[in-house]
Amino acid sequence: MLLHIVNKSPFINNSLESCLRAAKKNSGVLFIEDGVYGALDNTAITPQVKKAMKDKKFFVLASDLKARGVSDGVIKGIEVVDYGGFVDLTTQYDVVESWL
Amino acid sequence: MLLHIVNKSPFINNSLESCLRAAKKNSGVLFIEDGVYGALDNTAITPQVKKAMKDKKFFVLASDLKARGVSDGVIKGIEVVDYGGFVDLTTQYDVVESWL
Amino acid sequence: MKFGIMINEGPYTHQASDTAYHFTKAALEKGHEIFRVFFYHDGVNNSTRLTTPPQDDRHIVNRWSALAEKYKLDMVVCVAAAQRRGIADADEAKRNGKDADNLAPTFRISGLGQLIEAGIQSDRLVVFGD
Amino acid sequence: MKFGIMINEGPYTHQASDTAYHFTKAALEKGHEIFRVFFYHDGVNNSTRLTTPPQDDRHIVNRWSALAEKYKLDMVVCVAAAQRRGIADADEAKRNGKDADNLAPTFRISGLGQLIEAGIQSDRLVVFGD
Amino acid sequence: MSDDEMMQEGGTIKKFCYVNRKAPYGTVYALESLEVVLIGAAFEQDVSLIFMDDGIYQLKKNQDTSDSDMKNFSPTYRALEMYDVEKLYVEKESMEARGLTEDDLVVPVEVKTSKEISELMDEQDVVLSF
Amino acid sequence: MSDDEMMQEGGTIKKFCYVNRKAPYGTVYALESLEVVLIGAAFEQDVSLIFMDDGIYQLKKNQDTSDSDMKNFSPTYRALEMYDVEKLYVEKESMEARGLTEDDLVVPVEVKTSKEISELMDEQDVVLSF
Repeated sequence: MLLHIVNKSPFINNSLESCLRAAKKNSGVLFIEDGVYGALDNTAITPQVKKAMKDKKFFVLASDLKARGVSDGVIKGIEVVDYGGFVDLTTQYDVVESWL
Repeated sequence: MLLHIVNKSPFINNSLESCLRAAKKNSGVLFIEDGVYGALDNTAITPQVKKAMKDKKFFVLASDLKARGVSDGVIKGIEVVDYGGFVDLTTQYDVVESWL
Repeated sequence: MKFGIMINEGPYTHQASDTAYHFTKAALEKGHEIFRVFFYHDGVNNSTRLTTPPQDDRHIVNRWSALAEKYKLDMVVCVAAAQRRGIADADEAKRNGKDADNLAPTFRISGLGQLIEAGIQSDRLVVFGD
Repeated sequence: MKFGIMINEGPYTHQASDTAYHFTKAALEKGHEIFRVFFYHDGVNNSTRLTTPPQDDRHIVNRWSALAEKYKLDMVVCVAAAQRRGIADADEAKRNGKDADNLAPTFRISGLGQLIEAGIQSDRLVVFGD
Repeated sequence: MSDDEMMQEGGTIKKFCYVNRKAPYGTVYALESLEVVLIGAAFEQDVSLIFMDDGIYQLKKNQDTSDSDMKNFSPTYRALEMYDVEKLYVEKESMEARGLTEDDLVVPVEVKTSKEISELMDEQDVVLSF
Repeated sequence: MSDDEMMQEGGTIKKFCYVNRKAPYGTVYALESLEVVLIGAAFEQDVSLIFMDDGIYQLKKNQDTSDSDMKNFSPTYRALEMYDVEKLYVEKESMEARGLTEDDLVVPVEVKTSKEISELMDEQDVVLSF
């Protein structure tokens, strides 16, 4: 099973959209860098992510949320991980795909 | 009056969309680099561009179309210019804004 | 007319430097004046003389240098952006305690004020980037 | 587990090199092995010793070098990508007729085969870029 | 040059507009754009800053890079006033798409619709976009 | 390592997948990605190429860089077969959004839906995305 990494803002770039189109049921999606804006509640993107959460597991990198001042706004159900957690995820899933 | 330059593919990046939101009536829009895909007919983006063509003038850089093998597909009414024409446009409009 | 040119991306990775080159050349050939070419962000990477592209590809750095020589262009590399990215002339290298420098001839390192000045003095400032 | 790390963007301009650094450090601290760190595309710009960032900012190149020394990391810079962007060690500089080189210690220049090998030999290849 | 330009203390005053469309930290554009604004302030031009798209995130409160080892430059926006850079505009549509309000931002801004932003852009002499 | 991996001539064979999502020429990723594929071919792995989003434009017929002074690398895709790189997949949804058909492409490809692409990605051992 794949871990998908999304590092682009979903407001600017289509990589989250493409990732969700190609991500299988039960795969993981990790938001890092400017991708963390995709993990936020009450945005124009939120409905797409909430829909995808029904059959995929979502994660977001804590330090990138904190740097951007958005730690408080994460959608309930998305797991916040630190770099150690990021490393663990890459071992728990079989393959890592970065949506650059 | 502004000349807006769009150099990003509209399939990937929102810069054309933002440009069109902020471009005044009668302003110019020039597609260069990967932006030239926005000048093509029969794509998912075409309707937005055709709508904007009603009150704005559109241009596209010839050599960037040619490099990408899409010279034949340009929407009718978009003017194809070479680098000399690009220079002329920047003199004909008062200010140049690049939507990076 | 008098143009200011700003280049914000490095060579090869983004097309910005190519487009800026062809634009600048076309403007000069039409008799326009180029007040200054200013390299900022990764654009500073256009100014290293250590570049060695494949034989069958364009040499972006040398191409700028040739244009600058032909038309006496003022090509300015932002010092702050250059320091972050490892671009240095002999003076900068000495000042920062480095054992080598890499700035190509025809480029000079200076401050951001040179960009603002280009904006003020030019009739048009055209920005090329990503 | 054994990790291969690929870095595709230069320092400061994109966060990729920062993220890769923190990931690599965290993996090492958890006892994982890093088979290789491979620098490609603009990622090669992480390996110049001429970088002098502002005093109040991180030094991305030196940070990689320190990590490499502590954990004996194999940090490989792609030769083709390096040539396009003006990154050279003493051998490369000599071979290309350059009067200077800029590769920082702890990095080595080699071919793309080293990336494929990292893909084959590592349990996970993690790519950081733009 | 447009009719709007005035002369003051022997120099030209132009309307400079900085359009900020990129998020902070993921790329360096926001930080290096701010450096241009600060240097530009010394030239006593008529400066406006527009924040649209992800550029609005540059002004988000509570930025904290202590776990990222990057430079937190958000306090600098609060210092702009001291440099007489006081015209900060935020696009309403971009703010709404992100679920943000003026209360979320580190500085007072004027919220403008796309249409108002387009009028504002059209009055400028120089537009620098990042 | 997954159960799918086999041993041949004493070496591991892994399923390598290159995901190409970027247009040619605007950035160097397409060209440098192709260089990885060509070098990788010598390692005799099980290679698949996926083209989706703007990556499909890499395969567009009639590319002609004679006015751009850039290297036209599109003929190389036709040479991939000689390197035993024969599994080229194109995402149907991306092709349709661009109004393209298989006839527009320089090489024969297999068109797959997003769902089929996702199955294919899930079978891989190493995914390199550009």
